[in-house]
Amino acid sequence: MADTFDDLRDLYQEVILDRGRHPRHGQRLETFDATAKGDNPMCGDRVQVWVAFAPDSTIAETGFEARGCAISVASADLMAETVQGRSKADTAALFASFRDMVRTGVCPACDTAMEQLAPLSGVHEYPSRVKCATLPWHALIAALDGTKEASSE
Amino acid sequence: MADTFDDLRDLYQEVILDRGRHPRHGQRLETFDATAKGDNPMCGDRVQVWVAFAPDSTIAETGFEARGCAISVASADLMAETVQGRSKADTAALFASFRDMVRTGVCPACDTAMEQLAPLSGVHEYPSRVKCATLPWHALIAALDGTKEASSE
Amino acid sequence: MNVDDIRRDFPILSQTIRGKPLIYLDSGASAQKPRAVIDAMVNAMETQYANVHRGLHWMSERTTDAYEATRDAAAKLMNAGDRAEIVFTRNSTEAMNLVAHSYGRGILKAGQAVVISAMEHHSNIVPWQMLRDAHGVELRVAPITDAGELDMAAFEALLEDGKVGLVSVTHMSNVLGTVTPAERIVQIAHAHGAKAMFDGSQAIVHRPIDVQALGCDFYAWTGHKLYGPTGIGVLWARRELLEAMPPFLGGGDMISSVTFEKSTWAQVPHKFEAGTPAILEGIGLKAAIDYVLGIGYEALAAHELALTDHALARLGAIEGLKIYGRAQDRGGVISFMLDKAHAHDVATLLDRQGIAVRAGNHCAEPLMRRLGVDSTARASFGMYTTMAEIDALADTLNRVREFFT
Amino acid sequence: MNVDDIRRDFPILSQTIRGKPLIYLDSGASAQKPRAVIDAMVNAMETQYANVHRGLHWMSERTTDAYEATRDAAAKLMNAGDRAEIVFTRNSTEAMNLVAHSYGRGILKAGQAVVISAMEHHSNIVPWQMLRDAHGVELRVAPITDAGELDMAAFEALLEDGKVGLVSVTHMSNVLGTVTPAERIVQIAHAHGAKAMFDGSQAIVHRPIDVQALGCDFYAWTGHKLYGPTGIGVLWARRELLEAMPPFLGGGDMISSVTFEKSTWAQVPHKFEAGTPAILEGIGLKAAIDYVLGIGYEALAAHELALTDHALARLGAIEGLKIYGRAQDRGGVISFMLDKAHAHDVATLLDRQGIAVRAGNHCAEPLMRRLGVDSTARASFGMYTTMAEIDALADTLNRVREFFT
Ligand SMILES: Cc1ncc(COP(=O)(O)O)c(C=O)c1O
Ligand SMILES: Cc1ncc(COP(=O)(O)O)c(C=O)c1O
Repeated sequence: MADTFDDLRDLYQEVILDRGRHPRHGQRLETFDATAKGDNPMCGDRVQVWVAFAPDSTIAETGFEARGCAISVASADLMAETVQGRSKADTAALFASFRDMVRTGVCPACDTAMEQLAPLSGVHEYPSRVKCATLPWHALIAALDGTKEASSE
Repeated sequence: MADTFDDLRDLYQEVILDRGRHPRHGQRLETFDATAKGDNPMCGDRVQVWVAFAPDSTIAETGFEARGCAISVASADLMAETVQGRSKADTAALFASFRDMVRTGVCPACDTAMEQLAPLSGVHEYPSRVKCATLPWHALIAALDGTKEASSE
Repeated sequence: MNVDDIRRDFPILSQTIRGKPLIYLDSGASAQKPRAVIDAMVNAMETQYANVHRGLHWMSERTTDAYEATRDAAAKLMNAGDRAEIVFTRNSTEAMNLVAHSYGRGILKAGQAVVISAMEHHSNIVPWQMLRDAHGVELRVAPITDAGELDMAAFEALLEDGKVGLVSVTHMSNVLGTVTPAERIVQIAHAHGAKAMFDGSQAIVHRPIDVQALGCDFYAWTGHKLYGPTGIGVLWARRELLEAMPPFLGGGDMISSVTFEKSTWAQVPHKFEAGTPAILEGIGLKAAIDYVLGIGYEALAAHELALTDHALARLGAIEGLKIYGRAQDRGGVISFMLDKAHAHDVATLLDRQGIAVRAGNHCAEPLMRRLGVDSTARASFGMYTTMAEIDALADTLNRVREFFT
Repeated sequence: MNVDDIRRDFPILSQTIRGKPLIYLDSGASAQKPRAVIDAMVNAMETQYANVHRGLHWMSERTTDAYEATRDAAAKLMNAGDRAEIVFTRNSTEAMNLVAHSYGRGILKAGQAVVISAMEHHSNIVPWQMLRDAHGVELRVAPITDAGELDMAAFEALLEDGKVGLVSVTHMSNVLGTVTPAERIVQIAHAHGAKAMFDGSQAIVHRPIDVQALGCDFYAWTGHKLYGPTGIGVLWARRELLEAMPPFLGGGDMISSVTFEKSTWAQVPHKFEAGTPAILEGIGLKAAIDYVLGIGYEALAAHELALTDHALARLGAIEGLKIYGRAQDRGGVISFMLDKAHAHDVATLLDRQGIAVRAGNHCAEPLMRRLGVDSTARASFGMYTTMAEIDALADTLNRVREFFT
């Protein structure tokens, strides 16, 4: 039975299914320094991201609440994990590489951080799902920028 | 040379060319009882019709000024001649038969009056020219009805 | 009506998607096109094309005849009393904007109200909001029941103060499949001095529309859902309303005379058709209408009823699957959710098996809010849909659920 | 560029009319369609069609890609800096109405003025009259010279009081063939604080348009004159203007979020594209743009110049024939009258010989009045027009004159 969807294992890797079901960071932070919402009106995905900064202004912790598909929840959860300890600039750069990866499926200069996000690369074969993967990032960047709302591209 | 257009002799019969060039009734009446304008905005044809009634309310005389093609001028001129001595109802009935004829090319119950108008029957092969032939009639009917403006259908 | 024969008329149905035969269950978003429509458009472009209404030459006359024949076909399809009551627009959306603009700003007065329902498509919400904000017309929303039907008592109550000038509701929901009781809606509207308009985008695909029997004042639909081309829609409206309404767009073909000081308008319907129309699309739409009428609504409706009953039974039997909308009178559009999987994930997994369904808010955000969801998956049927395709959908959904458990 | 090869790409050109080979000299009203356009539309309908922007399934994704590729093609055609500046409309007429509505009512204030010219098509007159009457914006008309050129001194004088918010003039007259000095018009407009818009319906068929080099603010054109399908047009506008302008039509696809209380708008260009777009027509238009760019504007312009020079010489030599418009810079559109025959009679006689020309006021009544005529006959050329066809026109016109003498 399950083999019907074998070709989908690229997109729905075990880690995605698992994170989609049981995100580790899927809650609002008790205390936070910044927050923003992301909204993809065409498909109904919504996410809110909360960020707490360390004294050196790097990201200490990220939490989120998402109503969305497995891809967007897993992406938010992996994002929360990967950006920890990063500066704003660093996070923006990471998002740029991530966006390239989910659009093209390749990741020319993949470092350890990107490897953590690599399970999402399968999304590039489903162009309309790319924005599911990037929506939480848009919200995070908006929070770091002090904007309240982000919408997906 | 002229034979190039031989197939057009049905439409442009000698009487049409002649009446188009030298209409007998192509002037405004000095004294009149009713007048109306007709306008075909799509092609730029314009006509004004003046009518004088006899004591018994039949049409005593009709005059017109037309800016338009040979078909519309000839049609106005033949109309002016044919409606003389007719009542309003009679004129409306004649227009109905005339309209049928220019649309279909046939004239099942042709009387002498219609025979006078028959040279215009060739117009049915050129649907977009039908309104050139009917425009003066619309103006005449409008004048008889006491309306000021008519536009072609 | 033989579905196999019909399928042969739709070239696209022999396509494969990611190696699997296409199972197209997204006809509610846009229907596929039969050979007759394709041929009519190709034939026009290859043998008989020019601009319409203006030319005195053969090609223009013939193209005008072909294009205007669509007006007769549309009038016949809707049983309009007068071909001049058929106005061509780009789609339903433009048709409703036209009414919101020309009837709304032109005839309704500030302080009057427009009633819509809680299950409208954005196309029948946003134009009225824009009218409200620009023109001071109130917007009232008739609620729906939990079964997804229009709450008729509440609807009627909204009209009681006599302020409502226009009721504009869907004739069939693109999310719930609900068919609304159009005659009663018209009676109630008219009894309270309001005009009645229907968004027939979905309804006209599934059942015969007789605007004279309905007694309504406006009826809008869109060609691409009725197996016709994109780029053309229809607004039917009573002639006296069209005559009273100011024009919407200005330009060529809609005027009677133009001076810089003042222009006067052409007769209806041309007053509402500015510029070069969608000529080729009109010609294609005529072929679509002829094709639909050739099969006949009776056969179409029977086929659809059978499909819908079967689908409701099969999907209803899937564990953890919830169907939205349980109206008595309904068409072949079914929205659903799986408890374990998000609608987008469902759509992607189905797509991998060649099954095209839609997932999202279906341009009906307020209805989603009413249903308490962000999105649903939706299967919608066309005349070419088979029982086997519905079985494939149900079987695959069972596997999708396992995949996400 | 080989005209014989090009002619083979246009299936309709092998038709006969009343037994005579078709000589189509009405491309200014609407151009014929090359095989590439027909094939692109057929291919979409046969192999790859669904609604766009909303679907998560394969057909929808592919159709969206194909449709959105047209935006890139149009941006390239006009050298737009940003693909989001390309808004699809039904035709030029709708594009100009969109600006009159969203920029006119949304941004211009009562008491400001709009400048048009004395040689505009109704599509670039009536929307501004409607704006004037609804919104209290003044409408000013720049005169033309006897040669049929824009009177630049008078034009500039109209802007001097600083009240003009927008200049909207034709880039090429559909009656006189006059090409207007677009760069200078933009400079003058901007120097007086006005935005500049061009009606490029005719111009874009005949010469390369570079909106960045022109420096203008809005540019409108229509697909069916550029060898594309009907039902689709293009408005290019500066992004910051599109962002500042309120939407025009409301409905699906143009929103960001909808509640009954309030809706918010999608990003540009989608904010201006409500409802299911002209998908198939977009796909056809892309093929037309690719075809035109494949031949190249340089070759097209050279061919047209040769045709026009030849036609002016041949027609100019006919006794009693008067040509309207003697602009220095002109395109392949020639209006004329015979002294002995009315334009309609001329058109009918030409048609009998298979020659399609247009006769009438060409949707430019105020210009007709300026020229002192009710109508003219007009021959207009396309990329497939040959010298031999122009000779046939001139020869036949000589005989027409005899017929009426
Ligand atoms: C100069 C000009 N402007 C506007 C238009 C209107 O184009 P459309 O009818 O496609 O909107 C035309 C053609 O009819 C034209 O030649
Ligand atoms: C009920 C309903 N109304 C309106 C529309 C809008 O139709 P269109 O996008 O063709 O204008 C649709 C389809 O999208 C619909 O299903």
